[in-house]
Amino acid sequence: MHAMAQATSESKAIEITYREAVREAIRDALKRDVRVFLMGEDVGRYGGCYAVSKGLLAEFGPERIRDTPLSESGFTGAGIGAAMAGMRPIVELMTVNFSLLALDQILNTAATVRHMSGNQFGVPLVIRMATGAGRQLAAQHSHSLEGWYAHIPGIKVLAPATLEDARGMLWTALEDPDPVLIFENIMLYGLTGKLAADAGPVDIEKAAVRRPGRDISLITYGGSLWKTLEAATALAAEAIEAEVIDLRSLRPLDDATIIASVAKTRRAVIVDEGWRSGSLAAEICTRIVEQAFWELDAPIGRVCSEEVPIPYPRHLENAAIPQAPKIVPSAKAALARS
Amino acid sequence: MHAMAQATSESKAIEITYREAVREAIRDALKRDVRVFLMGEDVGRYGGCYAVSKGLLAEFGPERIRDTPLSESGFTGAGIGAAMAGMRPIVELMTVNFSLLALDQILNTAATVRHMSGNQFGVPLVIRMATGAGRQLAAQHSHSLEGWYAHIPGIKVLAPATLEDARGMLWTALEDPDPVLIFENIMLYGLTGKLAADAGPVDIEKAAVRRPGRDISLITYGGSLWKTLEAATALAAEAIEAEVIDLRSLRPLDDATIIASVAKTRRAVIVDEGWRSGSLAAEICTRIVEQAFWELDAPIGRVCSEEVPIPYPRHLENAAIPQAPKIVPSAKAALARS
Amino acid sequence: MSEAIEKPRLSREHVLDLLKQMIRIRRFEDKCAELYTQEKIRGFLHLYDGEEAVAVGVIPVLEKHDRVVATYREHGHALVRGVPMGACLAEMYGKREGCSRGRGGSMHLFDRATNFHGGNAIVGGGLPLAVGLALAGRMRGEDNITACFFGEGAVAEGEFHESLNLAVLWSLPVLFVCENNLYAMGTALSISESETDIQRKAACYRMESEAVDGMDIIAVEAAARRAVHAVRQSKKPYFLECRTYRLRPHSMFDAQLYRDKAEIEVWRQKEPIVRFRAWLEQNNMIHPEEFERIDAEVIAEVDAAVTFAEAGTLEPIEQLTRFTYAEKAT
Amino acid sequence: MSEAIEKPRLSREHVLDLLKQMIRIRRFEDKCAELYTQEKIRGFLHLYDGEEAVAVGVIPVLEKHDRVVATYREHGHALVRGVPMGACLAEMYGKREGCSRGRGGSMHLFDRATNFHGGNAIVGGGLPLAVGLALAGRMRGEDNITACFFGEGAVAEGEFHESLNLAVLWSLPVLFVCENNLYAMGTALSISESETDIQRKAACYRMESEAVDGMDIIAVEAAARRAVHAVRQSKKPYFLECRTYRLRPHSMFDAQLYRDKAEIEVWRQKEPIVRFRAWLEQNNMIHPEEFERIDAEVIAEVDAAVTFAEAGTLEPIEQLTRFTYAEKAT
Ligand SMILES: Cc1ncc(C[n+]2csc(CCOP(=O)(O)OP(=O)(O)O)c2C)c(N)n1
Ligand SMILES: Cc1ncc(C[n+]2csc(CCOP(=O)(O)OP(=O)(O)O)c2C)c(N)n1
Ligand SMILES: [Mg+2]
Ligand SMILES: [Mg+2]
Repeated sequence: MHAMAQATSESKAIEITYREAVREAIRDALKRDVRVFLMGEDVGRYGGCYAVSKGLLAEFGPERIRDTPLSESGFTGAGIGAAMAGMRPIVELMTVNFSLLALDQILNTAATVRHMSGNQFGVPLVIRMATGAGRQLAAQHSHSLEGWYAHIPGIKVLAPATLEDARGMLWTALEDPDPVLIFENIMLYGLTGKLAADAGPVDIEKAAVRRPGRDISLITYGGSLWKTLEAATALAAEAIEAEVIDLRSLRPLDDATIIASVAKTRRAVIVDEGWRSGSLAAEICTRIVEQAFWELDAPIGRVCSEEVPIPYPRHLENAAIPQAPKIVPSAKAALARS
Repeated sequence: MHAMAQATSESKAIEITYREAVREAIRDALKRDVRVFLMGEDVGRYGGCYAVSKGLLAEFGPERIRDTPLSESGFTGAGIGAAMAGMRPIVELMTVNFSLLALDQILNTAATVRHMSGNQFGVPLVIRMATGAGRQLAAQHSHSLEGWYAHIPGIKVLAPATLEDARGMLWTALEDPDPVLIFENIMLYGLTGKLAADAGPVDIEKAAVRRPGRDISLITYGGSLWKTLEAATALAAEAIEAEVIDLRSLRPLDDATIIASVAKTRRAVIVDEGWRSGSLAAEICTRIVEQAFWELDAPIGRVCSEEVPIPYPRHLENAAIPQAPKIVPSAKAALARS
Repeated sequence: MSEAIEKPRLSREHVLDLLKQMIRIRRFEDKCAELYTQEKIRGFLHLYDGEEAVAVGVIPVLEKHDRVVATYREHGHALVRGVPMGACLAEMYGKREGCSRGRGGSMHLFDRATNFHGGNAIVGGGLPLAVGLALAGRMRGEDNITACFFGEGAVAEGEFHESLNLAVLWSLPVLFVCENNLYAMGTALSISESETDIQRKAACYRMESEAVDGMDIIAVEAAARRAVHAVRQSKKPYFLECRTYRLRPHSMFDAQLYRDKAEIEVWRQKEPIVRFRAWLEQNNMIHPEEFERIDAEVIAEVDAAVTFAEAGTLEPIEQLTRFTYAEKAT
Repeated sequence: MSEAIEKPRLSREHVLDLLKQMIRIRRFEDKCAELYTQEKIRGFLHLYDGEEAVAVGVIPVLEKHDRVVATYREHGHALVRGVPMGACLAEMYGKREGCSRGRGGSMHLFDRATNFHGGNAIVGGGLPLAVGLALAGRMRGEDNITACFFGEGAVAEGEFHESLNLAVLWSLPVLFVCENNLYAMGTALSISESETDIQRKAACYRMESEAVDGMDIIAVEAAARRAVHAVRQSKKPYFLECRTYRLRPHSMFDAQLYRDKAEIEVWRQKEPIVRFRAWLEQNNMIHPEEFERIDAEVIAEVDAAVTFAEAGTLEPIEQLTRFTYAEKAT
């Protein structure tokens, strides 16, 4: 489906922001399927904390654009129940920081019900949340926990980095019989670009090679994709051709695309906004070691967030999270050049 | 301190269970320091879900052995507040499964307060919880999330595997100015052995080599230590001398001990009861790749839990989590022998 | 409220059925306890001994298309709801023929055929779920309600609070049934709640409520009929507190240090089966031989369940990770 | 309750101080808004405009050794508690001289010297903390109380429920102050609570309570004195609902689609500073020149704070990970 969506993107293209692409995806889902509804804090009257759902209340009414009280566990659990009973809810957990209040419902219920009921009940629920640092929101509002969530069997985890994926992943996720978490990086909402007017669903199974290259594989996702592409451009200026992989799905991971790239380049750096220890980057590194150890010409590098609750001041926040100027030397180190 | 404790263990030794060792540690802390109190569900009148705190209520009274309502977030947060204001609470979160209800308090408050207050307030809190599968408690009662918790900067994570550590880590943790989580594997409570009558605090910074060996490093912690030692014995029968490392502290990790071992053996298998993807094992593998890539003679193996909510039936539960008979072939694979 | 709803249905057939259902639970669980000591059943096992009148009083009042959410102490609810006894027991044996294919065990009985949504081992965890089930029912234009059972221990959990508020705010057809057996493991109500009159909690959310003697099957049934009727008519939630008592330990690992034997004995006098039988006898609604017949039928059913469970098969280990995700249609 | 507690203290010195404290908050925050548009302050910025009478009415009633827990809308609380204005502003500049060393920003003002425990950006997150602070106070034999401020939006959170129950159960000296400004971001009270009379929530936990016009500084102070006195005497928690209104958007990113301009205008008439000033003038307790003097003092203080913040220094990047853990004593 991914390739298909790219093909159609040659049809009439429109200028759109990431925010609008998500909104169109929600609108589209609401129109297409009466079982779909959106529920979360301030999704209706306020228009969404990041203005994603602005206008939808007027269009679809308060039953389908449901403002909830501040009760993350309660309404996430309600989404799970509604999904079990035939609806296709989209639960918005304003940001990943507040999703911790709903973790019991996500891990102990959504992720387990199908298995522990012996496949009798499933939870076709989509949970969307904003993630990431970069707006100086400090220690309680800047987590990047999508990689951490990817540890949990029973759920799927998506990280749309492009307009096309922001537009298309929701559709595919809603068709999935199991719970899917979609993480939208807060720094991407303002991203602008062209998108096919009729952009539709995209696959959620394959990683995408966003830039082909032969010298090193730079593996990333979400908000870090753009920083990584920036780094690749800088590297190209020094005649280093980096291949940039956008994971798109953090659970399951598309090992095949990762391994094929590394088998070709023999070197890899993983860029991930999660805290370094126990990051998704570690999982990817380990899979490469498990599946392509003999192909590696150098240790794998990772550029992650520093081990600190994200501080408020701009210079410290910038230093805490991955940036293109950190990726470049890491890539060079893997190439043993400096 | 660790070595010291081992030294004193040559003094009068008593027969004791892991459960009793934890209880003695708590009793000892309560006697030593008036700021210490134990709080959690059923720690008092019931005697503790796993009978750890049996008898303590009679000895110390209900103010210091505080039974709480089922309010994980509430009383964990209360522990954080009490710690900020000069007490040294031990919060018992019956099991890791229920700790998800308290995750907001742990990650958003306990782990962040020191940093975001610019070092004005700290949280010298100890949170103990039971962890692990093995008693056929099924999908909602069998998580092993200690490795997952180790992702969080601002907290420390301990996993006592031995009687000495069950007895000694609490003391050291209570002296720590920052929040420390102690994970007690449910399968260890019945473990019996000798312990010095005067066993005291142990360091919480160093991993321990529980069995020296030259051929391969088996790196593990907690409940899996004993399975790994069993595997090492089986390997020894085939003339493979495995070195077994007990991490003891999952955050921070003692890289030096790990790397020294791998530098010697040049091969490693990591055994970890967490789900495979995003496991602590991945982090350890990655650190070895980062710090000792050129010393490695083979890909690193890992034996983790399968990617499934733990099923109820014994045969499936056994198959879901690490076992000695799974470790042995994994070690042999790393040695390229079969 | 119409008289038909208020008035207990006391036809002989009906009252004997109530009695039989309670005996089914009791004898089934007595057998479970026995099988537990034989290690045929493992994990946690929570028995409903003494509380049978709650499930038996409430669940038959529901319609087939209604939904039920229960806790880890749910054998009774599953049986009364119509999950076959053999399938329940096979589940506790971890057999493929179990109602959750053996994956769930005692705490996770599920049954799609009867809209039995489990079997939740997280205290309070079922309440948000029930809110969602009811929301789906309403949005889909179904005329069903959702009954959610939970212990008084759950009342202290944040999820209780959030769920009751949501149910009233959104006007959802949920029947909240609090099984107040006075203890949460070893924690007495007065240690877990500043307001020990649990029924009053409902008013805090502007929810209608009633408290009933949960040891009196006729009273429970009558209250349940009022409650279910109210939910169906008003399409609003309702809170039913059933005051009951657990005569056995919390689970098979409980030394019961927290309560006196004497207290248990007092409650044993109020035990619902003996009490109901005595009442039936006093009112000449049952003959001793009828009781014997019922009991014999139940014993036969239990025996058949054991045979069924014993004959069950184990899921092959190769299928370990099945059902973590849905299988692709092929 | 003794008359001395009931009766507002209306000495001129005192009332002028109340006025000045409110003006300090207002002028400080007006400056913050300006600095935000200049991008000197970043992140989220939540202003207290219209709600000043709450912090000013409650906090000065507390003793120095009492503790305060607040939310992300806490500039007013910090200032009234005695955190220097310069340190507050430097914090929002992200400077090392800030009251949290620049690490916290607007939502995380902390100050050990005044027992100001933050600055919590998780709605409801401060309530369990307050319970614990009060528990520690009691266990340590300290004679202090903990005041915990939170918005009415927090009432729906599970942590609210758990905390109130714990505070009553354990009989802890917590003053819960609900700043009911009728909205949680864009969510009106009636959309978040089935019981919109927030004060009544307290009774659900058997907690004493009072509701007060939060736009009337004299009324708030009087209620706070009663409340603080009750907590100190009874050593039990108390719930004070202050009915107020936020005149500005929720944060700097709020288009206010959820309420009418007219509604805001109605509330602007009740605005606490203008109202109090008018009352003081009517009662001849203030001369216009006195008002000018106070205002000039405040403006000077704000100017000095800006100068202080501007002159502040940035933490070197090398120190990024400092304070994740305590530093070892050397
Ligand atoms: C969130 C959570 N915390 C703790 C437990 C452990 N636990 C299991 S049952 C129980 C007591 C529950 O009591 P109650 O709700 O009154 O139900 P009862 O067992 O009396 O039927 C506890 C504490 C749990 N399962 N879930
Ligand atoms: C747990 C949590 N959920 C969501 C948010 C996002 N959020 C920040 S403030 C706010 C509204 C809170 O309203 P209220 O408690 O009434 O306080 P007010 O802002 O009106 O002072 C929301 C939803 C948050 N910070 N924390
Ligand atoms: Mg109970
Ligand atoms: Mg508000």
